[in-house]
Amino acid sequence: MSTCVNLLAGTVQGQCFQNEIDATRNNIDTFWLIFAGSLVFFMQAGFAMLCAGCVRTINIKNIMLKNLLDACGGAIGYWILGYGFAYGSNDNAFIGDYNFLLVNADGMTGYDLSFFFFQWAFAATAATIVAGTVAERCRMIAYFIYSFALTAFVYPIVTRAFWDVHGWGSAFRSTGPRMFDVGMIDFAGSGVVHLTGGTTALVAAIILGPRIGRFKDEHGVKLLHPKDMGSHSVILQVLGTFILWFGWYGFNPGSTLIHSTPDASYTAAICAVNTTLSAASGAISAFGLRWFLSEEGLLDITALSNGALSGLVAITAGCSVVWPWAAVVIGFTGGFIYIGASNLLIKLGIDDAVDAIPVHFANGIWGCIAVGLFATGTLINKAYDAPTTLYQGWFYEWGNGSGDGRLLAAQLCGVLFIIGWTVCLMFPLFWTLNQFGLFRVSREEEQVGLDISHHGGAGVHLTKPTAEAIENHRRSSLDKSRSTHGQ
Amino acid sequence: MSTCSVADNSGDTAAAIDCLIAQQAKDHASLDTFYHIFAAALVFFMQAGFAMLCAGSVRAKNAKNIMLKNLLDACGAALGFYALGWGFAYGGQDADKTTFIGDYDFFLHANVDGHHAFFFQFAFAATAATIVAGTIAERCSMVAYLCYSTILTAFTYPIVAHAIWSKSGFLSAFNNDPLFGSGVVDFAGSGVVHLTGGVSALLAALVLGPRMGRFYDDKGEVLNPPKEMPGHSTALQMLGTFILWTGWYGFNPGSTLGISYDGAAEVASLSAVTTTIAAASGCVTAMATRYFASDPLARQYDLTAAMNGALGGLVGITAGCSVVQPWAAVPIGAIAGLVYLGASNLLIKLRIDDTVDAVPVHMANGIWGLIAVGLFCDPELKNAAYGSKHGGLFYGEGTLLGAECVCILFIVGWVTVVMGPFFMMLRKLGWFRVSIEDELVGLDVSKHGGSAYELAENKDSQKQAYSDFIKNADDNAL
Amino acid sequence: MSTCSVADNSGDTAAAIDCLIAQQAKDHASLDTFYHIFAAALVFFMQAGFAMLCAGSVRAKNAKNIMLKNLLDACGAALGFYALGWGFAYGGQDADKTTFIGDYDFFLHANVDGHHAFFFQFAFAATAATIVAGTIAERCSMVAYLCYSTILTAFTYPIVAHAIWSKSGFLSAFNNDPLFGSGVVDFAGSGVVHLTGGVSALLAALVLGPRMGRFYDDKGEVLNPPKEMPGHSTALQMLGTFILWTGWYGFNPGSTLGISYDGAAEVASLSAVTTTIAAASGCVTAMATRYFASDPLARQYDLTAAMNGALGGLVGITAGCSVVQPWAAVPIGAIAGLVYLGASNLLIKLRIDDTVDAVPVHMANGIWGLIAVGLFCDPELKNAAYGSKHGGLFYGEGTLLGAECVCILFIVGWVTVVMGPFFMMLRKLGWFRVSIEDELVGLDVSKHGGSAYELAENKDSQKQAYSDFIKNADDNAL
Repeated sequence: MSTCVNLLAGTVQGQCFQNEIDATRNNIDTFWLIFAGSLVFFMQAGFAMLCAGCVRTINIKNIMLKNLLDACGGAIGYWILGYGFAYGSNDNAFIGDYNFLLVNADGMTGYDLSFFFFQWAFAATAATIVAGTVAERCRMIAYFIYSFALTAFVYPIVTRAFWDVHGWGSAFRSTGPRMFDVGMIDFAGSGVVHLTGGTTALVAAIILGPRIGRFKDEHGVKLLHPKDMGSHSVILQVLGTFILWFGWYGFNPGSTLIHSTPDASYTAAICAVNTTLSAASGAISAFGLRWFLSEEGLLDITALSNGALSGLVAITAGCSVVWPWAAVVIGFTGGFIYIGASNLLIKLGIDDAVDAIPVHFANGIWGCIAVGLFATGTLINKAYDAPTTLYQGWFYEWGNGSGDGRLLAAQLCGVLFIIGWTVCLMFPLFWTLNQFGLFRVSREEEQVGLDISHHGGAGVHLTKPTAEAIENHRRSSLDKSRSTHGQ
Repeated sequence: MSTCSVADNSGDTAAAIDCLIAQQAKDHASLDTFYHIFAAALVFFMQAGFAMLCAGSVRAKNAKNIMLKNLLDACGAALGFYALGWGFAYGGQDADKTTFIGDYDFFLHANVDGHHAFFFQFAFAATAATIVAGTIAERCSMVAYLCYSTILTAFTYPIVAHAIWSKSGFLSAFNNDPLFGSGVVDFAGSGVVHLTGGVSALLAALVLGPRMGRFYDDKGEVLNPPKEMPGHSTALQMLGTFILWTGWYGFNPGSTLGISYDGAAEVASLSAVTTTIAAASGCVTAMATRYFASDPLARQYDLTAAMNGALGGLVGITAGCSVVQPWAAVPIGAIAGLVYLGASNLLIKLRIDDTVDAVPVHMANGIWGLIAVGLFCDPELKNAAYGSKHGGLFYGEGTLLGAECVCILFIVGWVTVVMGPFFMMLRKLGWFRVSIEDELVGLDVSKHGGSAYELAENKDSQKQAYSDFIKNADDNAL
Repeated sequence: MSTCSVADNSGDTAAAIDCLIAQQAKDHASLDTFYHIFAAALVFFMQAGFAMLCAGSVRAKNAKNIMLKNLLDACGAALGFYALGWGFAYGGQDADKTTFIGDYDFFLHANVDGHHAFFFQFAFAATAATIVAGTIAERCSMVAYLCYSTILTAFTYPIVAHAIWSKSGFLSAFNNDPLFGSGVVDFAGSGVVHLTGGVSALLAALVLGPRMGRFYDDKGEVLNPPKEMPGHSTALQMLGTFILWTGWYGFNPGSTLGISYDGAAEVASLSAVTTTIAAASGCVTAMATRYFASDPLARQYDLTAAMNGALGGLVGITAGCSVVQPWAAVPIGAIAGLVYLGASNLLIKLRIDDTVDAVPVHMANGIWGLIAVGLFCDPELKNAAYGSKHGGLFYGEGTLLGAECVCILFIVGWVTVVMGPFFMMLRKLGWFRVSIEDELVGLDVSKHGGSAYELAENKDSQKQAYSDFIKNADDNAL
């Protein structure tokens, strides 16, 4: 109910209306974050199903428990430390130091609280990327330690750098000079979320080593063709892919963070369109390339679904600043990159149970670079507070005849920082864990499967009544109903 | 933030008020965009629902194949609708003209109506395309499916959408000179989406023929009764049904295409309620009827009937969700459940093989949905949703029913004319159906490198492994 | 669009301003309706979560049966709540009166409060009904379940909702003369929804008795330890858990019943945050406790504990999500995890068989959730959410705790008085439990025409088929 009606002076009344309108906008923005945050959280279900579908039946309980726990551990780690490091408001360009444990919740507006919720959902996504790669062999305790470290410290520093208004590399920076005068444009986190998670996955996979029997036989002799370990259920994998794609409509459009200005709502809409087109193109290109490369004309559903995810990761950085045609190009290339990176990993003997490295690491890099090529000034102006000097993607600058590569340079520096920072912290962590024997399960446990060794038994029980039992049952119930009818 | 105070406008009250009005208009646009994104995301999620429903309904040996088709048609729909479909359907629409096809904004080059509208409409096109996947599962070749889904989303469906939903459509209620003065009421697409998909599915099933062993044995003799080919996982079917139902809350209420204009909120919430009630009625009726119609000595509660009954109810209410009273949703849903059962039995009589019963659900109930509008439409509610009063037959008016019938004829005719010859051609070329060997062994093995599942091989060996493991662990601990 | 400008109002500034104010009120209504639809769709999606959770938790031979129950109670709830429940719960509410039951707006004939409110409340009623399905799975007959779920949603639950959430409720905090001056704080329904469902589940489990072979062997001797009957698919359980958790973001934040009024956004955001933190704490505590309590030589990370711990945390925070500080969500969730474990063990001690542990999760944590409000409620936050200041025990006030305890007693008492005799009657009539033969062979075979799964039985035969296939293909190629 508006209270502006009884005020007397026209000026006061104008102000009163203004306040009402601002309040409504704030409400829309809060709602927007709750909506988008819920969708992003639902991606946890997507990751869980994707991983459960990709691993062998003997390990599904284990992988899903990890998925659930990193959502929980992520929530706690991010609440205790991460949020304060990432968005605690001091002027430090590198790290925040305020509002740990949300101690200042009293001073937070509703919008701030939903912002925390939204950011937590992102942190949990970054953490969960690794679960799939190290599936079937990583110890639970190592996974705990790692996911806490990632959400509480490693990831928050990256978000501070590229998303906070104080961050040294951020295109949002308002408190100091931007990197190369532009700052890195990573709208929804190809770099911040996916590259961080993907780099961690890569480091973990290298230190952890491949699953037993993947590249070498029992005697340690290298296999001519790496063994396909088999996956529990392709259906769960596709379900996971669809849920992730769906969740991405919170991830990308939601990253506008507000929705009540015309620019923000326009940006959100174009994010949704670009997300769709890039996913579709990535799926088709990866699927087509895999078909083309295989000798027997294989129609590979794994390539199709991972291709879609690759397209999604690749467009995440640029969804707000490229035109739809560019989204098609970015996604299409993303599909190729996925196939290339996946084959390369196998060549290098790095074992990734769900292909998370090609999807999130390789396409995370590509997504950041693609912004440096395809970002258009019109859209940058809408998505970002008008930069002092506008620099567009390299193709546009080239078209203008200037060939200015500042944005591309900023993107590359951002990529290098994320990789460097993550490796510097995660490599020692994983290496130490490995030295103390905390990283990998024992050989026996791995062979028998983690569900039996750690979780009290198999995750699937599909025993059906025997044919004989069914026949007996049919006879007896028939007799019974006959006799009742006879009465 | 903004600058509407009288002081900011140098004391000019009228200017301050205009400034406030402009702000309100912006807020409306933001809110409507948000609403589009919310609804479209839910509708897109229905793709997951269709995939799970189909996966659960086919035999295990074809699970990968059907999932692949579901995922691929979402991708194909995105690209096809982006390139051509959107332009054909909504390009250059104008309420003063009547055109058969749009011709503007291909590849979104002109960004007509904003990207949110495209996003929402793409999700609908993808739904129409995916309806067919289930019907022709287990025997259709991948190439044929790809060709089909591209044509449907890029051409066939957009023409239907243009006719009924675009302002320039010759059946559209949004045109300034609508058919019979009322135009066709198909609020969220019983006709545009479900009937279009359903007719395509029927044609494809006719041309493609039944699965091997379904109606005829090895020697070509008619089987009586036909062989049941139960789906491999009811859990996935149920998951699919629930996801679809949830997605329908974007499909129907979202079809207001906005929430901020006068009356939109009422229309949207009414749609949510009628959707709920119709689905529930359809489920209960279909299951109860199937139960009482079955052999009294061995009565069965049939899950498939329950699930498809609910979906039938949803399809049936889709056209009229915004223009009927909540009570009317009960008969609409209940009859939809019966229509589903009748059509399903009829198909079996006619030996048309529909793996997931998509034809009874989407085609038969698509038709029923349109007719139901002509019967139950409340003039007041139509006024709220469409801005003009026309009632259904039960409110004493017949015009609307006439328009709905024309709409049915148009959709069935148009889709048959385009898709019929196309499927025949595919068949002539030998592209439509997989080989007999492939079909028998299952498409997953023959086309997709192996089965969809790698389940625990052997329970006994697993138990052995476990006891060995426990023994070792004990030894180590000692 | 807008006709508020001074010119449109023939120069009358006051009229222009009134017009703007009216427009603003409409905008708020649109936004709130949208918020309702969003939240209700998420809450409805929880039906899919319950279905998957239950399906995964039962043995394969009963999967179809339990899912059918889940689908039917959604349908039954829609029809029952439409016909009677909504009227009993919210019909003719008035903050100046105190009534025990509503008596208006049956069949939505008067459309009180708008359709969006009904849609949202229906989703809650369906949730309350579906809680019971899991507990009595694998042995309850379909007829009994149908009767039960209709009674619950049409009568039992509405009375509880009326008492606590309607303005006329005798426990309601929205009444002008609330109990103890504060009324009961049950923001999103730890009590109204979960305790109601949980008590019904407990009563049903008591009357129905355990599954065959769970606590007693063939000869009626007590088994020690009781026989584990593990669910058939952990993947489905986990999917269900995640869907439920997601749906809870409609359940808790959505219970502001709007986002446009002053402070609603704060309340909704706080609810989302506390919901998250409590779920996480519950999961970690339950799993860690189970881990350290297990045999040191064979420590197990128990998925069921982790999943139910998270759900326990969610139920525990539901009552207080809007009135506790984020830090308080940690102890509330953590204790909820322990409450779940304790109650689960207690049930086994008492030989009460709960297939999915719904009683510990929903009943025990429903009680804990209400008590937790009485302990941790922050007066400032309660003021923001309810418009009056009352603190929990830790803020030095005891009134609210008293009110919460009265609420617990009322819900437990009321549900027992209505449902207890009802279940006893069903049992006397022999309608409650399926026959021994049916239970042993599994309900899918006996009631639903066959197993829920048809997976390829034998890998070897499949491999054989594949090699035959390849050979044939080669031959054909030659």
